Amino acid sequence: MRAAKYFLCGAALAGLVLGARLESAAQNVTYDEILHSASHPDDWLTYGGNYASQRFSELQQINKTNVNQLKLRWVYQLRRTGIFESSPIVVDGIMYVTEPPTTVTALDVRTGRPVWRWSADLPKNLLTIGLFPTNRGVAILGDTVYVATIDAHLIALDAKTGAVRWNVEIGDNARAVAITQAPLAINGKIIVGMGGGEGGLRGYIDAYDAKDGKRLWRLYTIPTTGEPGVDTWEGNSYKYGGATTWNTGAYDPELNTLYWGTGNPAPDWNGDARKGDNLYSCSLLAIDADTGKMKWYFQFSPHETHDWDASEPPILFDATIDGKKRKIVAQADRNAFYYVLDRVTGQFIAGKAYAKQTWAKGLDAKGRPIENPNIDPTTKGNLIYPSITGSVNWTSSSYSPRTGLFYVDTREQGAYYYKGHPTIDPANPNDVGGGGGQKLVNGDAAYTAVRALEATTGDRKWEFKMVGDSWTGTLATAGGLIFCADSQGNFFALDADSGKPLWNIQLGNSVRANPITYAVDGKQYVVGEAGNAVSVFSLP
Amino acid sequence: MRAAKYVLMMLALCGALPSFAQVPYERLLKSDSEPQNWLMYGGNYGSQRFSGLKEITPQNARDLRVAWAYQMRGGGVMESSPLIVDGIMYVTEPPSNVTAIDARTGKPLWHYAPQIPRDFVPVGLFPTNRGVAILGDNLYLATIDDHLIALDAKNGLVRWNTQIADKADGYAITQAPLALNGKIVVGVGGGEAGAHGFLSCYDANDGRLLWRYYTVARSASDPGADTWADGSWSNGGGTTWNTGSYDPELNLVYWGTGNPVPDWNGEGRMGDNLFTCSMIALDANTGKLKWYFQFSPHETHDWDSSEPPILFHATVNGRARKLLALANRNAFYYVLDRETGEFLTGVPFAKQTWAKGLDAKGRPIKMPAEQIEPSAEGTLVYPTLTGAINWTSPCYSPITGLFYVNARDGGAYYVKGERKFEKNNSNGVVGGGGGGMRPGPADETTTSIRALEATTGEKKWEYKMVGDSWTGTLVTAGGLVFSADAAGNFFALNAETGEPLWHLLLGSAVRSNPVSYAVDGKQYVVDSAGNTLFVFSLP
Amino acid sequence: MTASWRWSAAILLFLGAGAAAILPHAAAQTPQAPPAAKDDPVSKLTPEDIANGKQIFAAQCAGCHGFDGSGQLGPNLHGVEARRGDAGIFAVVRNGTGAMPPVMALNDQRVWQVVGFVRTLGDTGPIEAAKGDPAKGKAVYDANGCAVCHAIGTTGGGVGPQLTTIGRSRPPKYFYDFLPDPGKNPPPGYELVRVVARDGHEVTGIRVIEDTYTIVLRDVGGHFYSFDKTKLKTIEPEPGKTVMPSYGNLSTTDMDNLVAYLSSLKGAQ
Amino acid sequence: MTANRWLRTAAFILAISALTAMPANPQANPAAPPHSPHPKATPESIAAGKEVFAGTCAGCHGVDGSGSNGPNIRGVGAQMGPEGVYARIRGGAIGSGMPAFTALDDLTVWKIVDYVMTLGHEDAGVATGDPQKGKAIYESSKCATCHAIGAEGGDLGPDLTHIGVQRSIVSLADTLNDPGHNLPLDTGLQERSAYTGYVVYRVAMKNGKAFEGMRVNEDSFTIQLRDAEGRLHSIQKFDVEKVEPEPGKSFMPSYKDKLTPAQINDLVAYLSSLGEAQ
Repeated sequence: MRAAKYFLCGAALAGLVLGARLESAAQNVTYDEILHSASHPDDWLTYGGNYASQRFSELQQINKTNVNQLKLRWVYQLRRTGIFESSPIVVDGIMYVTEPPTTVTALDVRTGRPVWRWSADLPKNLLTIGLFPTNRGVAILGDTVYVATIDAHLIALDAKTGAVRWNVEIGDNARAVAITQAPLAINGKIIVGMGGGEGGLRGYIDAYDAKDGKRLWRLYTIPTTGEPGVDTWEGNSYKYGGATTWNTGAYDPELNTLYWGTGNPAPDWNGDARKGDNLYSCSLLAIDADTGKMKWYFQFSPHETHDWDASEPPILFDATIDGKKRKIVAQADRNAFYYVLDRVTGQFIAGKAYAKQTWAKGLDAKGRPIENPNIDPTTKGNLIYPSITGSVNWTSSSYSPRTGLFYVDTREQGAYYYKGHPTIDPANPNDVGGGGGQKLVNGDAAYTAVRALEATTGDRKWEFKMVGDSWTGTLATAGGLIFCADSQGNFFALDADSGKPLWNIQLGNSVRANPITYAVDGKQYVVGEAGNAVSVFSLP
Repeated sequence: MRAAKYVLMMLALCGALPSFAQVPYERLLKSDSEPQNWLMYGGNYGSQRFSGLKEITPQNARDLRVAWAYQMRGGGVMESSPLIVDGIMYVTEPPSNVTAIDARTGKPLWHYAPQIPRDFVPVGLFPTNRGVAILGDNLYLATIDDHLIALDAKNGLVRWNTQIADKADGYAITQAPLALNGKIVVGVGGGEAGAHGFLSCYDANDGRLLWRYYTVARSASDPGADTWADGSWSNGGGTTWNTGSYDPELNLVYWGTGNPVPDWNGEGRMGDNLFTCSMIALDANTGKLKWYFQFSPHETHDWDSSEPPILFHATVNGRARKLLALANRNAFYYVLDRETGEFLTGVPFAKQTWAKGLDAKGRPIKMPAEQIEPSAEGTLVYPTLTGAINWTSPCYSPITGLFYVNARDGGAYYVKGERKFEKNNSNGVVGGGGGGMRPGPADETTTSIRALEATTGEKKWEYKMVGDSWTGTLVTAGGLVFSADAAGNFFALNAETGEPLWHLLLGSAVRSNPVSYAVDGKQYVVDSAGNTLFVFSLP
Repeated sequence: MTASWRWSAAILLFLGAGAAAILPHAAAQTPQAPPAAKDDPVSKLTPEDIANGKQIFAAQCAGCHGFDGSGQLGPNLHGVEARRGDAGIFAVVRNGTGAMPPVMALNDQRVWQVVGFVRTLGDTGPIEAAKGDPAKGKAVYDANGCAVCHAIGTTGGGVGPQLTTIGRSRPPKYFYDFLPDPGKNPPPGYELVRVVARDGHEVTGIRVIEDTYTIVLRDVGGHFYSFDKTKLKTIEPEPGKTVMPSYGNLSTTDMDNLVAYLSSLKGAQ
Repeated sequence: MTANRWLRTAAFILAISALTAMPANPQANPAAPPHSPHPKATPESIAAGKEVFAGTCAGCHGVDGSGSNGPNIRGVGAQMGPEGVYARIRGGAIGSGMPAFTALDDLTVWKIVDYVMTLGHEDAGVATGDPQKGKAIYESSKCATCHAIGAEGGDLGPDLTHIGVQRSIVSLADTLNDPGHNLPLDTGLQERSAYTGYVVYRVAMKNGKAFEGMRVNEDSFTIQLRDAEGRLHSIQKFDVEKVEPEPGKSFMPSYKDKLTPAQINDLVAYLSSLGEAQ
């Protein structure tokens, strides 16, 4: 079918000259195609661009010399207000984009015109504690699009028409379970986590049968009575300990292993009633994709009290370290440290701060933080770096095999952390304040920057400073470019080697989504989302 | 280019002198001499929406690209026609907010949002705003809840705030006021809610009411009262909800009036129902009626005559005349002598089935009532209820002598109903205009940009669009006409031939009038789609 | 500093989540008669309602606006009622705006409770009485031409912040510290910045807005200067400087009276 | 409205409510109970809603919701459910003309919702056939190849899940006998609701190629068609010689000769039973 598509593309290209119509093959994506997504960069088949979630594109039509000619080709505007964080999937001429709170729209990538739209029927008393009612994208496998709804359902839609194929409940929204992440489609399985960690629940990650939605396995991220690690939770705090799995992870097909980050222990800012390391919160989990068994874990922030989830998308790559070829998983953590781990064993290889932090002296040989004294929130407010929103949050970093650099949109900001109730009442999620809160160090005292780190060491190669906040992921291309944006509406391109700004445009509202790129009819496009609009750029 | 910018700054610096008024009346009078600015709703006092800028031409239009965008933060529909004054753009956002934007970079400079009472449901109109007026150092904003507010153009500070009407009586305002010499003229909307139409003129300095002209009699002795059977003039109507024009030499204000009340049930109001669905010419100093011309006597299809009147000079039958042209919602294009109101020409510019034609005086010769009057089961009549054109502005080019209008061809089933109206509409209006419409045959309604010979109304060319477009038109000295289709394709046509030259899909309906301006000597074209303001320029 | 300053500060200097780009003078409010008590649910709120509103705020709003409403992802809400009014706040909670999602899970009464709590944000609460005479203070205010730069209600200039409700958010002590040396601690949004263009041209003014690529300054005349940062040689803050002159020369009584007057400005509440 | 119709309406409304109701847990959330719950729809509430609709909504949506300046909303009730309609009235729709009606109190909104739920809700009339037999015919005729009921079935033709309340038995029979004769309005994208759906277009390209497809979407410069194989065709009009609809044509075969009148009667009975029992 892929071959067929190439033939079509060829035909289309020829067609362009002759002035022919442009035809989309029936949308259909095999596991094998996602597996080798690098070999057909025209599409963007999975949330992270590939299973390693590198957000790197082999497309190079747009390059350092011509990027300054980029031109807006079409715009699609959402029909409702809300916060727009969707990372589109592009397959065979169709772009699947999700609108807040949970609407999937299929767009014709050639013209920007919608071809179908599906909206979840949501409960009127929808509960979203500590997160926006939005959605970050879909997964596609075969001729089916998979979306996880804000009220915690997983729904399979016909990729051609948006007709519902099946619908299963992942969690109880009346208990504050809510999902914003894009599911991950692997061989015959749909992997999806859940959010709502401020609501006082026990985190888990599920695998569902892509055909019928049957649940294949569930892994709880917090051990229960009798399981190892339960003793890292004082009393019965493990029952409501959070450790949600709210952002999309990565997958290594050879090791058949999923890599998924976990969120904060609950309540966030008051650890008094949950003394101990609180496993497996704020950790990276390596999970057997067939059984859902945990192979290993690495906890970035033991007994975390600043809402520094470890949910940042992990990036997989192979590199030679000390003359040894290593399979690596790297993560720029919300806690301001960059970590390099062996993804076979979970062994800590390297780690260092990539943003200002005042909570740890550093990491020990095993990668455990050596904490400073008095870093916990107080009733009066305790100034700590980074802020609650973290050095990076849910937005994706990228990795370029060409440069060997890891590109992260970094936030330089501190916050006064306040302490509240030590316990939470899971029966009443709407009252959960997370056990405290924060006041940001705002204004000129804060800034954001796109930073390029040596992927194996975390040493900073360059940075591009932005004024104000930024909630955008980075996109790396074989054209030697990094695309990113700021919250003031500037969407821009940087030189991947030097960080030099090469192009920018003012889109008029905060950009809060991971950029992607695709090609159709032989032309490369870059997608930026600002405010309530999808904006698509290409060369003239 | 930098030089140009510094000149701009020097200007600004001079502006710091207390005596200097930023936009004195003289600048408005000579607005055509500074095409880099867009100083009033209609572009000039003749509402021609003609831009003297010529950097963008049929030859280079294909290179147009988005220079910057600004997204309004709320919901609602953006119908604002911005002003651009010395590098600063003043745009309004729903319901009645004003934002000042750096016209070079798109960065907002200040924002003003009046407090709108919550217990308010505007009837028969969107809670939006179509623009502000500028005079001296102030901007003038008419709010959805019937206040006229003077804002300091530098910072959005309220200078004065006066109430024009009471929303409880059905009044609501979306139009841009019109600034004259020391005066601000503004009308009212709300015909479906029983508003009794009038046009008001305020002192620009302190908001004092200078005059008010009621378009419909308020007592049996008032002029026109005898054209409303059984004292039905008390129903009201004849609102003045869209911005009019002004002739400084004649010192006349020209304003269109809306439908009689109730809209679709005329039984209780037999007669011509003056001065509804008319053009009124008022003395700008006194507000006295100089002349009127009624387009649709005893109107029963909600075909307001509120379309912007365009003023121009032309030679008709060998005689140079001051003319007023109006493409009416009722599908006829009219040319009047604006000194006397004399009818000169009238021809259909879109499909219509309600009149055989116009008589020598321009009065419609209507089809038999049973063919055109709303009925319980619905009567199919062309044009639709929204009209052959609605509030969006046509434009006129003194270069081509053409009148460009976004024309709608389509019909609707007009349904007659009972009129029930509750004065306090805070919880939704019950009943409304005594009926309404069902859409005509599916897929029939289309819109086209039509170029008419301004003096005769004869069609020179047309550009057909798909769908129901609600976009005004702009014509430039560069020889381009800008408009957009219902899907949000913003496009440029050759003003001479109508040939499409360039388009870009903006992703949501374009429901406002495009304008053009220049900063640092660079020409920009601006229009809004959905909730986003897009600004285009050459690379 | 007044609510409006902090509001603007939050957005101007650290625009989060597409917060409405409100600039200082956005606080200009229409002097409309407050709605009659009957259709004003806020006036009927009890202390219990306010407490309930606070609880709801902590769970549903604090995530973005900070638990004290001082803003983080969402804008600073202190004094927002001066701009939007109760109905405006209600509408935003009910419908959302920009990035803010509509809150459908609260009934009208709950929303009004939240509005009631939001109104209290930024209030300094009971502040010690100023010792001077407000009436005499007004004379000092007028005599010193404060109105050239500052507006109270609809009268006065727009160079400095609006003072309409400054008495609600500022204790007298603040004025005693501020008036003699305004440059020491200018409110966010009023820092002086000096920019030098490549060609040597210089402009010094209040920084209205700055992002990664552009900066806009406002001069004493209230005029705007917009710059493409790549065309500038330097952009330097002028610490300690402000366009506002020092009033340290006022007599103690005049100062007391002026402070008393400013403290008495609480808006139309 | 006829008693018969009212009963069907009520049943339908309740069915929808049942579909969309969440397991309510009053304890779950004392600090913030949902906005006032949906009172049971009554003929009175529907009538009251109709009155408010006439004044407040009809200006854009037409006196019967079939659209004017705003979209055709007949049948949105089935798609959005009462909560969805409520939320749309309360929250409006960005970039469209639909304002957020915050001024309306909860009860008034619910009355409008009750009325809107009845729009596009055809009084199907009394089907004379046997639904059971009809179901068998539906299956033996392989209708599911192109049509979906619930999650089951194909996607080339309209979703039939609610067809029983959207179409009268007359029009159903009409369509089965002559599918191209009286095509329904587009039930796909809301922005297409004013247009006839499933119209077959014939496109002649400048390069001589020609093909057919159903119109999915169209604007002044482009048209999107779905062909009989379900493939999407994205067409720039400047590449096109001629785009023209083929009146009377449909990808759906006629069952006039394939089925006996009695069988069609049964099939119609089955189809008209769909939507309410769901």
